[in-house]
Amino acid sequence: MIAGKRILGAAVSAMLMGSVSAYADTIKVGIIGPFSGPFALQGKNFQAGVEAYMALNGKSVKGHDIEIIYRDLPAANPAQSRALAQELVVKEKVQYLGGVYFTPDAMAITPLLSQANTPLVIFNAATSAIVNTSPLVVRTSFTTAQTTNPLGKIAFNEGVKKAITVVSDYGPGVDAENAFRKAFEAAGGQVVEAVRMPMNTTDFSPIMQRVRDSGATGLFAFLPSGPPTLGFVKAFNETGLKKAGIKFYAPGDLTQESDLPALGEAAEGLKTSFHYSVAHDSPENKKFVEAAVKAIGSADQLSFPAVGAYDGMHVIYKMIEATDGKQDAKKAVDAVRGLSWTSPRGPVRIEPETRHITQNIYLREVAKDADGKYINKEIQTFPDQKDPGLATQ
Amino acid sequence: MQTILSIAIDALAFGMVLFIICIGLSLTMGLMRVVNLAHGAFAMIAGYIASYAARDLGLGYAASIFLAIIGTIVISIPLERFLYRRIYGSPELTQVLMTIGLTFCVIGITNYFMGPTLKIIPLPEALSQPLDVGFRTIAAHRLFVIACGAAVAGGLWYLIERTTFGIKLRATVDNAAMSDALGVRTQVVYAISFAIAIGLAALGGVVGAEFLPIEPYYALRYMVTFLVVVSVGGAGSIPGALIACLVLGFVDTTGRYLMPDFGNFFFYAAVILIVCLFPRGFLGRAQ
Amino acid sequence: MSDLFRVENLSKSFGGLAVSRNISLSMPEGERLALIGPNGAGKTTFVNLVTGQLRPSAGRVLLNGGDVTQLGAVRRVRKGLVRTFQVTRLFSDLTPEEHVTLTVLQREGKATRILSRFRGNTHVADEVHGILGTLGLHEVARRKVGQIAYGQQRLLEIAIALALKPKVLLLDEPAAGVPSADTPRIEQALERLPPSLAVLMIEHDMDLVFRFARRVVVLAAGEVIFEGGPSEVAADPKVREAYLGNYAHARSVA
Amino acid sequence: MPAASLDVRNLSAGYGPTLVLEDVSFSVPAGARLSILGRNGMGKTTLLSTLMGMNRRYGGEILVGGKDLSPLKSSERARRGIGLVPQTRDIFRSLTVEENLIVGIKDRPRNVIQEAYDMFPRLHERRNNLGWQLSGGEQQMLSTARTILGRPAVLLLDEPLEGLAPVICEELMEAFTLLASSGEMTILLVEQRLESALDFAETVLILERGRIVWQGASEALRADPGLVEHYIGVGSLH
Amino acid sequence: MHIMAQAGTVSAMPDAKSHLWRDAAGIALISACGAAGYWLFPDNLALLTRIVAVALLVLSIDLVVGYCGVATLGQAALFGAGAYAAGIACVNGVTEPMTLIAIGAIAGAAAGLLMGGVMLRAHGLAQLVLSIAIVQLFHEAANKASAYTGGSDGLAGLMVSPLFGLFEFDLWGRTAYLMGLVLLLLVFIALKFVVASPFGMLCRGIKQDPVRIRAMGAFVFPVLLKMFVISGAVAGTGGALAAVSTQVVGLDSVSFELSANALVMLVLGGLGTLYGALIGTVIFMGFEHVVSAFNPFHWMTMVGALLIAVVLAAPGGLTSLVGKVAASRQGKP
Repeated sequence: MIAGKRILGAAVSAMLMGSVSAYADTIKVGIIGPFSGPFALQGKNFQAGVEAYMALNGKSVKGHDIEIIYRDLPAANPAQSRALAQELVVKEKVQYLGGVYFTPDAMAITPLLSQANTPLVIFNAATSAIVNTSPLVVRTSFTTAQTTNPLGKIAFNEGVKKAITVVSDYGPGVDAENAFRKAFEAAGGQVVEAVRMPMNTTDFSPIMQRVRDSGATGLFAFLPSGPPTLGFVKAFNETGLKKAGIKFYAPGDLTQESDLPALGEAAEGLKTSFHYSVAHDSPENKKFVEAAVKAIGSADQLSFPAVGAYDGMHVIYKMIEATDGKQDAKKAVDAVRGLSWTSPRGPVRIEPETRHITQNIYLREVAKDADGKYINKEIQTFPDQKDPGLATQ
Repeated sequence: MQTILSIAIDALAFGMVLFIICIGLSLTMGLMRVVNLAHGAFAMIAGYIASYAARDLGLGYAASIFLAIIGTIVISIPLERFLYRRIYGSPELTQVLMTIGLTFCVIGITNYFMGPTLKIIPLPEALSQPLDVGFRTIAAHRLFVIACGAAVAGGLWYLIERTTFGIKLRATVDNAAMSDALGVRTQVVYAISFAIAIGLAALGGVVGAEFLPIEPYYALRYMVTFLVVVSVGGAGSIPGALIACLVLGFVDTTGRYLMPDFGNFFFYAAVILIVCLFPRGFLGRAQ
Repeated sequence: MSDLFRVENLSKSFGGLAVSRNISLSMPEGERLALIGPNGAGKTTFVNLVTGQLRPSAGRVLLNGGDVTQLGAVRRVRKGLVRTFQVTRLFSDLTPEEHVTLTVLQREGKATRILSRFRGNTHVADEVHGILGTLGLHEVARRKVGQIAYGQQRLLEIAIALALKPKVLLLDEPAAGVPSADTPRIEQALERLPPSLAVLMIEHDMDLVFRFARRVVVLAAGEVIFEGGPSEVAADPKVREAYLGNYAHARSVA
Repeated sequence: MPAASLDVRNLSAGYGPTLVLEDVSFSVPAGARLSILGRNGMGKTTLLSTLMGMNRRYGGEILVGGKDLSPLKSSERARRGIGLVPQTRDIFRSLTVEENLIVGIKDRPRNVIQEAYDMFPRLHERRNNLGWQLSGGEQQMLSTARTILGRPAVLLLDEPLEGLAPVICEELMEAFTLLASSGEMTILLVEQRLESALDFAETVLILERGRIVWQGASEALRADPGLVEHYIGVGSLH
Repeated sequence: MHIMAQAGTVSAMPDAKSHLWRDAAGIALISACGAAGYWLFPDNLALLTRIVAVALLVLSIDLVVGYCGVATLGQAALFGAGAYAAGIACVNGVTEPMTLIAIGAIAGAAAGLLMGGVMLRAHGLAQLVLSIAIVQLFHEAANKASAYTGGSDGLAGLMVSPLFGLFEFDLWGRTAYLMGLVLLLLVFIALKFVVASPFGMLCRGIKQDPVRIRAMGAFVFPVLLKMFVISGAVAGTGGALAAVSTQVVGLDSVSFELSANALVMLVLGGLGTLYGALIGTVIFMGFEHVVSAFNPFHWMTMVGALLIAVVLAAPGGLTSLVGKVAASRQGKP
């Protein structure tokens, strides 16, 4: 009876594990992202970044083949996130976890990491505190505070004394509001009103009316990238705020490249701060864009999550190199503390302490390039920006 | 005062977009007793067709709208014949299951063929300009949408209240068995009504694209809003739907202006209040 | 002795159309009363008014001397005023046994219990089988109602009513739609009703009415046009007119 | 459409598990009048609605002018010549009088509704009132006029006089007689009032518990009060 | 009692004892499936635990939809109430897992009382809309009260003590799964008793014809409200299980989407049998898991196709298919 069970168990586990890991030396990397549903485009960018990196740097490290396993997590859902991560670790035997678009999903995974002996490289989730929840987390994206921070000063220097902040009412929105207020008031300005809009807002005219009534001369806005940004920018123009000369600042989520064809001339001249522009002028970026566009299929769809994934893969490759294929999460993470390299976005470094990426933040302006296509044109660089959200903790 | 006027005109525009899209759903739910959760999917399909027509075929705005409406109706015909006819008269939850399944399929297929990015339908020059109306500037497009909504309301009113078809339709809704006994081909009436409902969804999807941008997830994203609006108005009633859209549009808009932090509270509290006060919707037909 | 059940000047109109006018009647214990009248005379409306499904525009309903006009349908049932339905209202996927058990449990105030088994109580089961047996339903006791014959469904309607131990029973066309072969079973069931029960029956089958009733009330156009013994009813000119000739008292109300 | 003959053969029908009509057969020649008698609940209404196709038919055929209409839906039967004025009148409560009439005209031009106004001037007075605002008599006029406007070859009238004031009854019966004598329609009348029924039709059919128990000339029935008592009356005491 | 019956109809007469046997067999089958899941998919226990938690939610919907005929698209409000109550209690120092589950159940029941109190004022479509409005308000409230709930970032950092002081909630999720499975079985058995009680029968009656129930002398509203409370307790248990096993609570647990998905699972499985709820959940989530792993990008089409196929093939849900097969077997001697 017991023997029978064992045989059954062995047969089943052999079936489940597949034939690969038994003899070939393949290192598996599990990537969790929104590959379907409302955020499918961002997930697609994850995939494009990963594939671009592997196309440019080979599919093996030190003779170890890399295999990527994608798992779909269409919307923020921590329970499912945890289930997927656990399945990737336990069943698929991945040595590295990557991806993760939403903060709560990352929060659900981090408690597993030390037991799983698996590092998690976050390609996007942008709340500062994630890296504090486990020493095995490394982040190659950005935090909202990091990208927002320079805008306070820029706004004040451009003559805005009174500003209104308008953000989507959820974690990153609140982070952005706080970061801007802090920087703006430190520079000497005054935030006259702070508006938090429900996530599902589709008509922004009443908000714009409120902006107008507030008497502010500058508007700071944060909306997650996606369909509503279009309505927001259009409402800004159509209600005459643009004409009235009110200055509009936002982190780059608002003008992600994949939305620009739709935003079009409505967004022209809009100034945003961000860590990456697809139009960044560097040889590294040219190579990256070419490879990533090939992977994603259309130049219009390429956007910032791809570079997070691309650099995330760089970190994972370095980790594999350091551990030589052995599963040792601590060693892997230690190997990338302080790692610096030239990313498509510019020079970057993994802070040894926080394991968050330090990078340039650019002020960009939506403009037409030589082909008449709208791009985020970099006009000013703020080098070596750490995450101010973490600095304060 | 200016602010009130200003809010009112925004509320009107937003309400009209909801109205154009939802009135079709209201007709299918109230007149044909089909809870068609895939209604938004048809609006989305129309948006894609219009975007393709305008951007890739270079057609004008009006031609794109026309093509989108026709195209969506053409797509809906086989669906009506092979899927919807199976669920006429089924329990509501079975209808929900089927139409959600259909919505998933439409989303998946759209994502596959059209990609996940936003699609825009370029507006003609005349509509894309901000217009100064004295106390504020307003996008000409918003006035166009209001006009469309009014035209739809008026056109439908005329169709349903004044034409023989409308009289037959109302008779069928009032008492289908008796209409049949008087020689009204109720199946044909239903098929035409379904096509009209889909056509209106298509029109709403296209002219409302400035408010509800076209992307694959559109079909699910606004499903709840549509369902709520229709129920509040009372399924099957044109004036009911109009009142619901304007009232909810107004509550939503002013709520977002006055207390943006609690915008959703306002909206859903209003919904609960209205539903408790008018359990059949503002002007609903008795079940 | 005061009447067990009494209706005083009951009236009801829908949007200007009077469907019941000034109906008064009373029933002592053990009464067997038949209410007849042509279609549209307002018989079912009368039952609905008496049992609380409809609110009267005017008038009173008294049970055991107490005014129940303001009570809802449920409370009237609990006071012993019970009806059957003209078109059977049964739960198609439950069995007759389940119907009657539920009713008995309800009567005993045990129907909302969660921590007891539906079939756990033997004395309830005995009573249920007693009732089903009286009505000749024991053969189909455990078949789903949707699968039993219509005549048996009508009998089940009566069984449910009896399980409530009513004081006053209103039977709304107990034999309607029942194939003629099955009518004797219904008649038998009616004969066996508890003697103290006051029964008001609406029925079109005159044979049944004449065999059952000791008193007949005829309703036409919402008002009582005759009240008396069965032997007199056929002879009454107004009744004959209502049924056979041009009933001239009928009128419409705009 | 001129009047057509009606032949009903072995018709059985009912609701759900209940058989209400069993094996009913009869014929009415084109342009003739037939009264159907029987006490309440004996299947008269079911017979008419089964002819119209509004009920489940378990078996049998319905021939109008020799053509079998039984496989058709009621809308097609209506278009091929059957018209019903139901006992419950079934006017469209949310439609105006005029709109109710428009539904009935089938594909004829709208101005033919004048025919209905000629028949019942009262309807003209109330043409803009909604259905539910009408009195019982007006509803009956409307229901009747609505069906007649469709020019049925076979007209089925289900207790048209029920609950109506005598004046209106007279008016209606006059209208029916006029219609019948014009020979444009074959008319079946279900009526509880014996006198009216016998006056109206030359032949009579009595239904009891879903079956035809008597069929014959009106005069024969009139001559036999016992028969009347037995089948229709309040009843002799057994 | 002696039943005179023809041979052919005996099998159509369920007996009290055969009911019990059938339920015992059903519960044994569920336990066996649960155990088989544990042995066959030792690496997917987190998914299986999630299925168990959602199955509790779907069961709770079955109570109100399948047994009472009250349509709801807002049941996640009760699930989320349980999840957040357990989560907040845990963050504030209550770490014993069974206590947390109990807290979740109580919170769910309280939310059920509130929701029932509002929803039962309306009928049909209006009722459905009320349920949507309520779940949206719960969602909004959870988002706003970020000090307690963590808002959109989720309530993280739940440190749950080992179960009975012995079994850790670890990476492999064995403890969580087995605890969830036992909970599910207990709840299922309890619900079998509930639906087999006079109260359960009364609910089934109300679903079919409230007028008849009133004519039997029973009030309708308090009965339905009571079922809402029970349903809330079940949903709250599911929510608390999700919170304990994942150690994080997200806004998705009070979302319309979760409610709608759960309702879809129930309709897929079939209403009003309790088994349908389990079958629907397992089939839907299992299918979704397999196709989304197979093709993370376009699996939605396949799920949609599954739903359409089920409506076309088995409009009464998958359990009705079992009934049909059984009936056709019986038809053939």
